[in-house]
Amino acid sequence: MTVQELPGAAAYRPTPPPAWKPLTDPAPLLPDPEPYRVLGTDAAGDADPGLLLRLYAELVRGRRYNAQATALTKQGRLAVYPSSTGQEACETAAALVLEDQDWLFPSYRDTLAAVARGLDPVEALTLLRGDRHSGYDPREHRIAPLCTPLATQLPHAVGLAHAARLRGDDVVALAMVGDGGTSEGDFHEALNFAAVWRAPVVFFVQNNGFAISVPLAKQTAAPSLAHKAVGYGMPGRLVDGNDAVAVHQVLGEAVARARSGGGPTLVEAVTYRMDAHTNADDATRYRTDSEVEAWRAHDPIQLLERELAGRGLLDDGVREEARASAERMAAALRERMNADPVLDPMDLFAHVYAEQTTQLREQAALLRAESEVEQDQRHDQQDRDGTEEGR
Amino acid sequence: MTVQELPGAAAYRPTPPPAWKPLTDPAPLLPDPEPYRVLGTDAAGDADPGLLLRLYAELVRGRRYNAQATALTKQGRLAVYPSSTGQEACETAAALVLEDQDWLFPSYRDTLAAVARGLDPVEALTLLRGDRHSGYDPREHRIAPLCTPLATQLPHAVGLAHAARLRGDDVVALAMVGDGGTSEGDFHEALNFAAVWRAPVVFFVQNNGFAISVPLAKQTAAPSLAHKAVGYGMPGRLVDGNDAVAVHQVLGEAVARARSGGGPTLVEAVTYRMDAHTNADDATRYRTDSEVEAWRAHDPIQLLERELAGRGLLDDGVREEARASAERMAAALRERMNADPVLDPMDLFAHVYAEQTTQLREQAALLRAESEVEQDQRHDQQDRDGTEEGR
Amino acid sequence: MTTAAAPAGERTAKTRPATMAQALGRALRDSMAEDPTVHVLGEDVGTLGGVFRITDGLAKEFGDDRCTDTPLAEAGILGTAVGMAMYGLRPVVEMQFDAFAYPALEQLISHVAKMRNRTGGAMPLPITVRVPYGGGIGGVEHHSDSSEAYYMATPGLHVVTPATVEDAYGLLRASIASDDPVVFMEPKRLYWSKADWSPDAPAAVEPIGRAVVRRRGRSATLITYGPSLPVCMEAAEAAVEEGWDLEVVDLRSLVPFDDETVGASVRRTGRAVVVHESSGFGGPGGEIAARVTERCFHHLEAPVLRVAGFDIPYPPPMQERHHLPGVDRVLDAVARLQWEAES
Amino acid sequence: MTTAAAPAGERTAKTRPATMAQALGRALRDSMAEDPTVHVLGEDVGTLGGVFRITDGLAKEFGDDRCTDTPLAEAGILGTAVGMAMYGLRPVVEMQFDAFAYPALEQLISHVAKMRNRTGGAMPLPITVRVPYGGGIGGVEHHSDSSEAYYMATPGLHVVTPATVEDAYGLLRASIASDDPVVFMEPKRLYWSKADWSPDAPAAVEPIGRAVVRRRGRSATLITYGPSLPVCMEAAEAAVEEGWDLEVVDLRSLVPFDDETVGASVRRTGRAVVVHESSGFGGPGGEIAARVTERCFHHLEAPVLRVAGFDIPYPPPMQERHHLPGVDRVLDAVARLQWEAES
Ligand SMILES: Cc1ncc(C[n+]2csc(CCOP(=O)(O)OP(=O)(O)O)c2C)c(N)n1
Ligand SMILES: Cc1ncc(C[n+]2csc(CCOP(=O)(O)OP(=O)(O)O)c2C)c(N)n1
Ligand SMILES: [Mg+2]
Ligand SMILES: [Mg+2]
Repeated sequence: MTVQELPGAAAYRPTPPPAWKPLTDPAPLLPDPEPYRVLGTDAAGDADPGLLLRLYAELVRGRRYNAQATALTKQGRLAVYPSSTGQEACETAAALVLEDQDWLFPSYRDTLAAVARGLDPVEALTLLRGDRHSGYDPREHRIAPLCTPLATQLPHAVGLAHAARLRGDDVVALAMVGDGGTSEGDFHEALNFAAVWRAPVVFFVQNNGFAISVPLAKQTAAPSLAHKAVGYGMPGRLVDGNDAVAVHQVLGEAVARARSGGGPTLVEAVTYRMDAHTNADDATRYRTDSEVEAWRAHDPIQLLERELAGRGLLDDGVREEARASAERMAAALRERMNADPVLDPMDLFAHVYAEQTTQLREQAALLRAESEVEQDQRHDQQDRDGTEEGR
Repeated sequence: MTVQELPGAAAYRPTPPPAWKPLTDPAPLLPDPEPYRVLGTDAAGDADPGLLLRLYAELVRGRRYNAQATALTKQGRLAVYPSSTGQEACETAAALVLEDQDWLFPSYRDTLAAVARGLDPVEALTLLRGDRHSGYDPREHRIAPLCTPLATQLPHAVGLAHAARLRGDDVVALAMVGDGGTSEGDFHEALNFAAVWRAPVVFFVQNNGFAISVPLAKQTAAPSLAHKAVGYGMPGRLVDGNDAVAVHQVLGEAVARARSGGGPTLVEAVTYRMDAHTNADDATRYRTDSEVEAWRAHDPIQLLERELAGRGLLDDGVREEARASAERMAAALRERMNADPVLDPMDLFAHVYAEQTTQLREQAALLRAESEVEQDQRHDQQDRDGTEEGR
Repeated sequence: MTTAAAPAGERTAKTRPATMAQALGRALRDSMAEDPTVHVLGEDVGTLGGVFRITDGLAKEFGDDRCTDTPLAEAGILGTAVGMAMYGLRPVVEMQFDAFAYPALEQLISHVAKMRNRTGGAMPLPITVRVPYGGGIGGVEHHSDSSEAYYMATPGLHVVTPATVEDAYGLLRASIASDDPVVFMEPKRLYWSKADWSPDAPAAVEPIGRAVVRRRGRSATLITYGPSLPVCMEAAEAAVEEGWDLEVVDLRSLVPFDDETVGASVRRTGRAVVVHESSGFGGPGGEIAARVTERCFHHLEAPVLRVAGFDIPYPPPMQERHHLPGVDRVLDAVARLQWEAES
Repeated sequence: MTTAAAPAGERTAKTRPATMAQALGRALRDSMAEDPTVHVLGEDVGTLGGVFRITDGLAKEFGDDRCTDTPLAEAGILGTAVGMAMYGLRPVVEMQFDAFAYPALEQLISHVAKMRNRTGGAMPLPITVRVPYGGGIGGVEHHSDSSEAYYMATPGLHVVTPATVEDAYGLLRASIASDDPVVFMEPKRLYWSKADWSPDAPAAVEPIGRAVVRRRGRSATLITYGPSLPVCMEAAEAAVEEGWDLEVVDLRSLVPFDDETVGASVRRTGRAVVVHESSGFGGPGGEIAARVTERCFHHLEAPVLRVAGFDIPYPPPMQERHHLPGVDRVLDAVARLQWEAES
């Protein structure tokens, strides 16, 4: 049976109106009117303590990771850092719901999701340090390169998931995008392809309220971003993005649905970016302190702590262990990022094509000659300096 | 009050979840589960006889126009013709619902809508004849150039409507697109901009079942194309595209809504293309005769005739007058298209920029010189021919 | 340097007339048959076999999953192809017409061209993007663009274009086999050009990147590709009457560029004209003329001239003959190569 | 031919140091104040004033409807700008970074560039598309592209780029005033370059399309634009030590191209090097070198050489200095201009 023949992508032809039948019933596609929540509700009691503790450790670690990376920009060790402080529940849950063989498609903001999935933080940050474009082998980690051109990674996720499915492999792709990114044409085309092909993809929108300075009200007039799902014939889910348990559950269900052949899901997590867009941005230009403070009261770590405390799962040992593990990660990261990366200018030409063209060989030779001259001059200078010092 | 401040595009910010409020109630945005119909229902009795007769005359004329244009391709008088036979109800209604100051944004298939709006058929067909790109001044007729790159005209319609609104002018833009065109990113971006800006636009999708050979089931998995409206926060309407009265009413309501500041609407008309994609296409490769026949039984002209007959409005005189008027139009069109257009090669350079660049002047001089040589040779040849004949 | 293939008569398998369209279809078929990771996707490529019928029969032979009618969205097509290639497939994307590839330019420039580089070689993208290009088929606006300049200006892409039936087969096979992305530009108006060709003993698949001398000559070199090759060949024949013995080089690959073959020819003839349909200003001819001049300056008797489409949007069908570089315009350029300097 | 503007001292109004970013902002402001049909739109151009702060204060002064934060979709921004221009407005679109203009390429190529032509002159589109371009600012991938080759290869567009504070003002004013679409390319790394400049008596708005000689010299001509002008000026100073007196031409407008100014210079000096950041292959330099050679062949002592970015995707920030044409690379090229032939 070919993918096109699978149930669901069936024979929707607008046959004469008397026989007109919609392809799918829209009702199940519609998201709930309120973001789904677990923490602070009765359902929280059913949550597995192991999961809660795992999430807690990850969130604390994630928060520390964000702080450390931001600090590295101040020390000139990163060219730029788009922090996900405040969004750790989303970042972490996205990583945890995936199996080893699944693929993650992160945006520039989602280094934390990659790290939570097990990627070495230094490799995750290489792009933002500025020594090379991607610090890791995407195939080794099943993590696509961090994507900067907005929403362009979404069709990639669809294609990859579709390819895996055609080959009979059990692979789900989870693709992350921001609220602003949903306005791009690529968002539309990716979701449409996914639904038509019933590709095993989860589209995960972190609605953090802003695209740089532009608030959501200037981005969409939709009831919610999750409502966009209806127009593609896939279910839309709306979830409180600061409720790690809820995000984990909703994403988990979407992944399971994709894995079992049910097709794609669009998940919108309502969250908030506590820091500026990047270290280079000045958030006071477009939002008020009081808005930020209101969100601080809905902090993902605090929400989880409250639940853990209520269930007697949060003693000083747990807190301390989470804190210490986070500090160890931060210290190691700090130290390793302190070293200057050793770079070979010849890398510029190494991976443009499988085989270097004549033209690139000529250009590489030019640069090599220049570098040699430069090096000679440096050596001469050192010799001179040495002589001078020797005097 | 600026456009951004208008009610509706209000302060949707994902403030902390306890206060989360969807921007709009999705329920009113959802289209009916069945295409809206008037003809053959009780509501038909309320339809204005004048409108019914007007539509009837237009449909008959439109059908004849399609036949004539198709015939012109066979005679080599048109480079290509994408027929709207079977879709005359949509084409006609789109034209009739607009006021003089409103704008129509047609696709390549919608020359009939332009003609029904009053454009000279020869001007409407100039692009497809192949002598120039646009046969008319868009501003004079408030008809944008026929658009070939799919869905690219939709953001134009939004921008124009938005501009008119900013200037306080009473202008609605109606933009036409096919079912296939809804898959393009430009469709998405246009609808989103329109909803955020509350631009006075009507998006009119003629779902004729195919994008060339590709059936709708390979184009979308949505309940209907009208359901896409929800994701933009605008109402979606589904209508029987072969029911001229229903299309006229639904589009009329959408135009009125736009005119009164209510914002955009997405209208999907379910219809069928009776001819091949264009004269160059072979429709038997991808659809069955029986499907075509099933739709013939739901012909827009027949549906209207049945209603007219039932209400005693269709006597031989009415029929004959409609037929004769259509024949007059066809005969005039045939005759005028029989003349070879007179073309000046220098036109190639006339309208690239407001002022010709040095480079274009040089190139124009080159072509002029070539043309003169050619002409001299032609004259020499004629002289020789003349001399020979003279013998 | 590569010269034209041996005459058809010397081949073992029987040849018969075939069109370029047929050769392209056959190349797709053979690639798919040999390599199960080759997938064809695009608009109308399945049931219909493509508007130019290049993919005719593929869906039937290999199934809808190997030759897939996609939703109508070029960025989506190329974007999903990127994902498929990331997973190890070898997608061949059909763009329906040149101008309809533009929605996919972001994916092409920002991802297809850069992915190998971005990932330090870890993730090459063996994608072939087939773009029917050029005019001369009486198409209305947006159906006759020559967009190769955009692709040439994008490092990371190969840009290949056949001008003969045989090359249509060989170069498309090679492009699909390439581990790098190839924009494969098909000259629309040569789709129905015919040649004696044996699909059963097709020419050895040559590596892409080699130009070929289609006609030997000593007076000047015409450097061309794709739809302009037949024009140049005809011009070269006509030039004999004027006393010019023109060499004709068919580039076949714009990227990588075969400096060796082109340079050797120009150094021999001392004069050159670049001929293409694409607009002159900012078009491929500028690059070609500039690099030939850099390499052969002291062999040149005259500046390298260019014969190209005008710097205008492609004209309506009834006017296109004025725009397209024809034999006369090529000969006029040859005449301007300062022949008096020779005597 | 236009030469450099009179020294600042000769002006009436008082000058003070201003950055290119400020001059651009001032040009927008003055255009909006003078002409109520001028509208600015783009991502973050309103409240934030743009990521480079070029539009700072415009929303406040003219309201959200004149300076509008759009949804995040470049094709949508340019596409709606087309519609606005159809209705008689004069939109100025900001693309946030060069590479993020790519989603809008279809609208640009198929509509913006062609609309006047398609409608036989009835519907010109006076749209200015501002594209911050080039590297040297330590940006991570996709933030340092030089995409001018794409625009140059698209007939119907003007392509303008300032290299000085004064031109930033004058050329942007002229571009907005133009009845044709202009791709206005802003050299990112010169945003913070300073010059004494009087915003109150700004230079007369010159017609676009004129190059300017920034430095007179007799040995050879450096032909350049935008971000590479300061490099060339510095190289020219350094060249004095080597005994070369270099002329520097700032193109300012790539389309239309000022053949007159460039040709006159090269005919005088007999040697030329084209310098730009954009990749060499298929980049602007090919066109420039080719047309200079066509026009000045017998005045040339050596081939026109090119110094350009390598034919690679823009490298990561820590490597960009190797990629960018610097003073040494320019001087090396000048040294290759076959000086021995002179003696
Ligand atoms: C195609 C494209 N356009 C513009 C940009 C510049 N840009 C980078 S981030 C950003 C805002 C994105 O907002 P959102 O999608 O909500 O993600 P967030 O940054 O909030 O995580 C913009 C406009 C880009 N990276 N890609
Ligand atoms: C951007 C773009 N891609 C591809 C095409 C080629 N093309 C022309 S018509 C067509 C099918 C359009 O189908 P639909 O939108 O349903 O409109 P219909 O022809 O049925 O009226 C295609 C693929 C195009 N014109 N523009
Ligand atoms: Mg956001
Ligand atoms: Mg259709």
